[in-house]
Amino acid sequence: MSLIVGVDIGNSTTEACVAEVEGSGRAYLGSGLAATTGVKGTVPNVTGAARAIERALLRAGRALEEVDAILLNEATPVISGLAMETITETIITESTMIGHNPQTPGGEGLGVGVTVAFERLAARAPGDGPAIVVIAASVDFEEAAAALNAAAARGVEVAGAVVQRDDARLIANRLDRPVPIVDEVTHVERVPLGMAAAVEVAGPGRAVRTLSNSYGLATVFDLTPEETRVVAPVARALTGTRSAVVVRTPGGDVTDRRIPAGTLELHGERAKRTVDVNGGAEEIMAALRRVQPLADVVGEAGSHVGGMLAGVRETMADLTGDAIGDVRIRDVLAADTFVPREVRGGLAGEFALENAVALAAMVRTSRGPIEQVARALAQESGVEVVVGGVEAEMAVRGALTTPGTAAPVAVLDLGGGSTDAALARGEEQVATYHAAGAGDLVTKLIGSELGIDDRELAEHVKTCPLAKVESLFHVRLEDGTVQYFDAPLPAETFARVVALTEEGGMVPIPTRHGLDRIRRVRRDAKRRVFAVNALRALREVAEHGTVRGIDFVVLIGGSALDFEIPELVAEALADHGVVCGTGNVRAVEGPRNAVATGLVEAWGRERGPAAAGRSAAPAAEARS
Amino acid sequence: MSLIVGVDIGNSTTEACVAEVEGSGRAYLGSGLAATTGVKGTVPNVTGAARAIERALLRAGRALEEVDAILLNEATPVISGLAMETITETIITESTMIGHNPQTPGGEGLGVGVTVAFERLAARAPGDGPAIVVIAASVDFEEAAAALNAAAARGVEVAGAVVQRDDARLIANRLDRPVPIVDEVTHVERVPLGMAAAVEVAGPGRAVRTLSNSYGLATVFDLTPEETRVVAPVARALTGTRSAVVVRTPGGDVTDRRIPAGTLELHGERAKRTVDVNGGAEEIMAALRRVQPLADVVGEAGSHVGGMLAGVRETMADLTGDAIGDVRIRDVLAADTFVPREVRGGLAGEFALENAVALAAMVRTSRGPIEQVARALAQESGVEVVVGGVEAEMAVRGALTTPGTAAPVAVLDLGGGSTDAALARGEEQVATYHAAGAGDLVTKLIGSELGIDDRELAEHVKTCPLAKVESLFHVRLEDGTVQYFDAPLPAETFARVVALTEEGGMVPIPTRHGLDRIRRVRRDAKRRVFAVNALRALREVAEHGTVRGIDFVVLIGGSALDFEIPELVAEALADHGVVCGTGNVRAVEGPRNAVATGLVEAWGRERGPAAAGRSAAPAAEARS
Amino acid sequence: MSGPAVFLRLAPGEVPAAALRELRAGLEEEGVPCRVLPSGPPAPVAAPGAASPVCEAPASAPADAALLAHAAACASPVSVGLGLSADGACLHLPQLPPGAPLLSVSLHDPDPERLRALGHNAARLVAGVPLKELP
Amino acid sequence: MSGPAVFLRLAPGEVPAAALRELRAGLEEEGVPCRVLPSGPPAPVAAPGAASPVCEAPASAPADAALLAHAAACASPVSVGLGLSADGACLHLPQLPPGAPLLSVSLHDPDPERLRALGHNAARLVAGVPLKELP
Ligand SMILES: Nc1ncnc2c1ncn2[C@@H]1O[C@H](COP(=O)(O)OP(=O)(O)O)[C@@H](O)[C@H]1O
Ligand SMILES: Nc1ncnc2c1ncn2[C@@H]1O[C@H](COP(=O)(O)OP(=O)(O)O)[C@@H](O)[C@H]1O
Ligand SMILES: [Mg+2]
Ligand SMILES: [Mg+2]
Repeated sequence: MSLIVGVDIGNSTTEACVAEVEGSGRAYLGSGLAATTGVKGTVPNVTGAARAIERALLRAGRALEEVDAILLNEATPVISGLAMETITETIITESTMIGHNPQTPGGEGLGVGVTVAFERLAARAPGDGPAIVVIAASVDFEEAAAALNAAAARGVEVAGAVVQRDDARLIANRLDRPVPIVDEVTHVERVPLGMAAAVEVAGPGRAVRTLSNSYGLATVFDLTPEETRVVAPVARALTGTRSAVVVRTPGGDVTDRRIPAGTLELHGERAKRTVDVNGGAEEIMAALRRVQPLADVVGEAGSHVGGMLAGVRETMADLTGDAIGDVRIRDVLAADTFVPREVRGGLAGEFALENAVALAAMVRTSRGPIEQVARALAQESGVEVVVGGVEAEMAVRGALTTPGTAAPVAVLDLGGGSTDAALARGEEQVATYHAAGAGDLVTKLIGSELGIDDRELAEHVKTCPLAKVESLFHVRLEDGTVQYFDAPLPAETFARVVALTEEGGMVPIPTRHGLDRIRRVRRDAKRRVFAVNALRALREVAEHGTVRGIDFVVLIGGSALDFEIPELVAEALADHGVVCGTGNVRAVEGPRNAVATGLVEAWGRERGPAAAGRSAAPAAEARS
Repeated sequence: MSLIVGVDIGNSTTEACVAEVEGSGRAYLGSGLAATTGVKGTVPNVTGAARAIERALLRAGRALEEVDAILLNEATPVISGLAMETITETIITESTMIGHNPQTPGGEGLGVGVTVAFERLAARAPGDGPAIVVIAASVDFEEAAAALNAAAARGVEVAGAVVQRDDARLIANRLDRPVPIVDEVTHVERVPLGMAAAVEVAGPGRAVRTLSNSYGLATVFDLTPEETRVVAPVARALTGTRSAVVVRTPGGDVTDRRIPAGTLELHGERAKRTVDVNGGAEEIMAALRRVQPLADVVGEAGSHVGGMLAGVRETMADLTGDAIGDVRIRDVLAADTFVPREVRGGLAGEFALENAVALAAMVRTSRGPIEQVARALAQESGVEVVVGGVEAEMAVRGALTTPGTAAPVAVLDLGGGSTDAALARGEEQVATYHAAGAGDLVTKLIGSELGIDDRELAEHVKTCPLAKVESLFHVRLEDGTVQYFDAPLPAETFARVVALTEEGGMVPIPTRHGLDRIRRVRRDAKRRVFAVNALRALREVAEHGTVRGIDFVVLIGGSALDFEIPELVAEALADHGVVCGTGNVRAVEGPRNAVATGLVEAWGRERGPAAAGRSAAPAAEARS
Repeated sequence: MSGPAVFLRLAPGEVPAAALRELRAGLEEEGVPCRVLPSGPPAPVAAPGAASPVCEAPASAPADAALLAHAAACASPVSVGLGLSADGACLHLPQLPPGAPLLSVSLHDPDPERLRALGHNAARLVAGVPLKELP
Repeated sequence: MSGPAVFLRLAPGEVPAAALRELRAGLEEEGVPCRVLPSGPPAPVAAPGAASPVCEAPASAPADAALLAHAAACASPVSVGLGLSADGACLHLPQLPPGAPLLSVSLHDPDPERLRALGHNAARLVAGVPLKELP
């Protein structure tokens, strides 16, 4: 009887399992895990490995001295990278419109006139035409209302107002004849004066109809067809807002500028294609499909994507000692996304959703200093370390300990940096494919689309259920359930959507969006990465590239712990007649511990490269 | 100077406008509208026409006696039809699962055992294995809890319960050792007894992880791989539910049966294609594109779609006196949708979203008894009636009274039954196309997807802003604004989503979905019909089929009054570089009155068929 | 009790135990606490003219389920109240006229299902869930 | 007043008019009514032991903005209260300990922006909108 420990060093997580092995019998005693230390496949991994082993032994109720051998997977390094390019930019020129949609505009209706500074209102004569009064923060609301009423009494028509402070209703409520008022205009000093302007405020819950219609603008400003065409983007930008201001400046407009985002050179084994990042994910992935199998990818110098690709290349070169020129990028995944960005030239902090393209890339090598890792681990632990087991084969073996599974089975490892597929075709062969893009890309997409820079917060949004803080004493969860609290919740969470962490914490999400929208962003990001990559990876390993030929798919890896990802992958595969579910390694581990278990399963059994494991013994006394 | 009234008889609405005409000058005095009476282009239209004229004259401050001529558009009849086929059906056989997701399940966790009737619990022995107790409504909750506790005290393991009444928490709260309990099981008498079963209840806001995982089911019921494959649809059906029950019956499963929905024969002028309705909208529309130009469509006898197509054919034949065989269906639009349907074999009133295909069809003819209508109207009014003006040309003329527009301009008439495009190419020609599918199809899709049979309610959901009744004294609108009420709102609106009607009413929407979901269904239906048909129709009238060549598009018609449809159409056209906006006929009418105005604009002006209007004088005295 | 709770006032005299049980069961199943106040004159809730007049205490202890419910609603931290007398059970809110409760169930031909549903609805007003139809 | 309203209690003595103006302006801009209660002893809200003990009236009229706010919150139909004294302004809820209001603004170096924001926040608690950060 030997006491064996299997260790799987992953990109993010290192896992271990402990078993008593006798002949072909295995009695599993416990498992443990720890964060991977350093880049997977390098000597710094030893720290994390030792920690994982310690935890597994603790669960097993055994000591390190009793261990006969530690089995290590080949752990070929995989470097993943991630970058994003914003490809559009919204610019308002000449302060021609205000579309920040403040929460409490005043009045209702459409007012058309000429912009007049508040200070000049008293000097305005009745025959001068209707005025849109521009009121800075220095003016108190009562003073403002009094002045507007006085002007009206004098016969000066006041058609609307643009106000810096959050005072629209305070002013409108005091007017003899209420007019539409847009407030919270931060840079009111930039509103062009002496020009034709229109202010429109819709009723509660409604949106403007005139300023968001090109022909409405034409009617209001008496535009020629040519001028109407020029002003059309303003109408588009104001669609769906409850209030809006348009100023007829000579050359002002709103543009959605395309930001040149550089090109990608996709080098296939037989063909090459250059594609514009601006073309979007569909175009990039279509080009990728045409040059498959991929040999390398190069980005344009100076672009974010180019920098990222150069970076992963460099990290791998450092690792393996290869020349940078010999490092090959083996897969990329592009995803369309959008980022809320402040509009350039905005008068009131307007935000626009700019288009962006996210790119995940992956570099791997078949060589790596794994023997060094084995030696260092043997040294550290005093136990013989055997390197063996092609990771994919071990994953398949471990996954097959899930009840209800039998070969042939495909295993999808949903990790942090890559999505890996392994398909055991017959006795000897395991076809594998590593697709760029996994949990980290999902987190990135969620963060960018919600305007969250904090990666940890984005990770919370990805992994935690959401709730709306309805009062300081209760929240409503995604499914409508209500949870009550005795002590008041923090004031900054009030009326916000929060992520409910496993520790019972409540993290507010600083976004304007409601719960349903955040939920949709979350699920959509998971779909765009994992449903896409599950199919991509399975196609690469399936016989004839036909996913339908695969009967069973088992999901393992950290991202298979996610409360939504497995169902989204299963949904995508259902159309192909595939039974897909989350693994349950040894009927108790769920999707974790597959490779570590596989190593132990394969130990001592004649089967391909696994049995021929390379051994590293500790420099000290031989173990008996 | 002549006083002229232009009358446009539409499918749903009849509009009129009154103007003083002198030479090429026109002074517009007023407009009015009324519901169209009878099928467009037939004598019963006279009632509605007279009403619309009366209202326009009232606004104009003139009397019928002063009118010199009534201009009528050619009003070629268009019959629209609409039908839906449900193409999937979910069936649970052998009562093998319960997935209705009740609101207040009890306990938490996974319980596995054998189903035992409550009455048999007392006779159960400790060695008999864990039990899932099935409790009918006749058992009071205190009695149930006492019996479960007594059994446990005796050494009988109770692993979970399935309960008919809404009593899960009442029972769980009284158990010494709480177990997962699923309640509100209406047909508890159908739960198979003496079989292996599992009950799983997740924590608040979470979903089951084991029973929604094929391999989880395999673990729980010790299934072979073959059995696992068979049980996979059960796992899929239970995805996302907070609680679930699975009973291991010999042959039980859940199937998504495809309901054979019949075929469509698409007859093009040069080709013919038969397509399965089950293939879905994409397949049907793809086949349609391949056989264009369309000559006729025939549905399969006995199917809903076939019946509808036969029906519109018959109605048109009656109208024109043509033989049924000579009537041609000129356009169809298919849209994928889904319908909540009660699951067959469900134990607790489970609902599933079944796939469906909606089909809109359109029949038109160039002949019609419009002269009869003119004579009858002349008779009724005592005024000379002149029929003239190809509708499309009149629409273009009227639309061109919108500020900011100039020829060449394309006009999109978004109506109730059809979406019509007209493009004035040069002086003489107006290319037109009528696409099936418009406002009525949108209403149909909204109704089916929300499970609303009441057409009027569906129309409210389409046209009114939504709000959530948060308390009996306030509602929260779609945009987050709150509205307060002095008197309490009706109890049946509490916590429901309501549609806010123009008259200030509040119509509750009887659906489980939240406001965001209902909003998305609403917008999605509008997009699926009008964004699609705007492009389809414009492609047909555009030179070389290139929409990009069109500079300006003006939207008219009842559906252009919708608060969302114009923006969704403009969004779809923006990618083609087209300026698109809602018309503002004569700078005052918005998208209404285009054709009526066009008739008046064209009157007496030499221009194609318009000038040659056919006149019908009243049988009585000639007018001076 | 500082957390959310529906308050329930009983009329003086014999407590209709079966009805009370059903009301409380409905609230318990929904997961909302219910606090039963002893019968007897309700505490004065406000002096005249000082605060919300709707919650002025009546001069004597009412036996009427509607008035009991109204007083309970005024006292409840979530402003939802139930009242139970020999004649019936009522569900109330402070803003309603005391004599016009939101929902009532008569006890003259006591229907445990209706009473249970009334309990559910009291809780659902608190939890923001659409109300059950009284069977 | 039967509709929703934030209640505002003033301390006895001279009213800090400028501060009161800012508080009321914040509520008005948000569209939530504010009812100013006269200074003087607050009406007893409950007799001991009968109802929610959190809203027991203090024996005498407090001059403390926090206590004033708490009493106002207990009386308000939407359970949100403001208190204003010469020293400061507080925003309160009935469930909080009277001495620990949700938000406070000192009047010692009066900042009209902060007072205005406090008014906004009182209204936002009622309207269910995230609170403004006090500048
Ligand atoms: N409970 C969880 N829910 C959702 N995602 C998780 C959870 N735990 C880990 N992850 C995700 O798993 C990924 C890491 O997967 P893992 O298999 O540990 O990586 P690797 O195989 O690369 O070491 C990360 O993206 C992380 O967000
Ligand atoms: N205010 C409105 N908002 C949204 N849709 C509207 C409105 N008024 C009418 N409609 C829609 O317009 C359609 C009828 O359009 P209309 O132009 O009157 O028809 P037609 O030209 O066929 O007579 C119907 O589908 C109706 O729902
Ligand atoms: Mg404001
Ligand atoms: Mg229940």
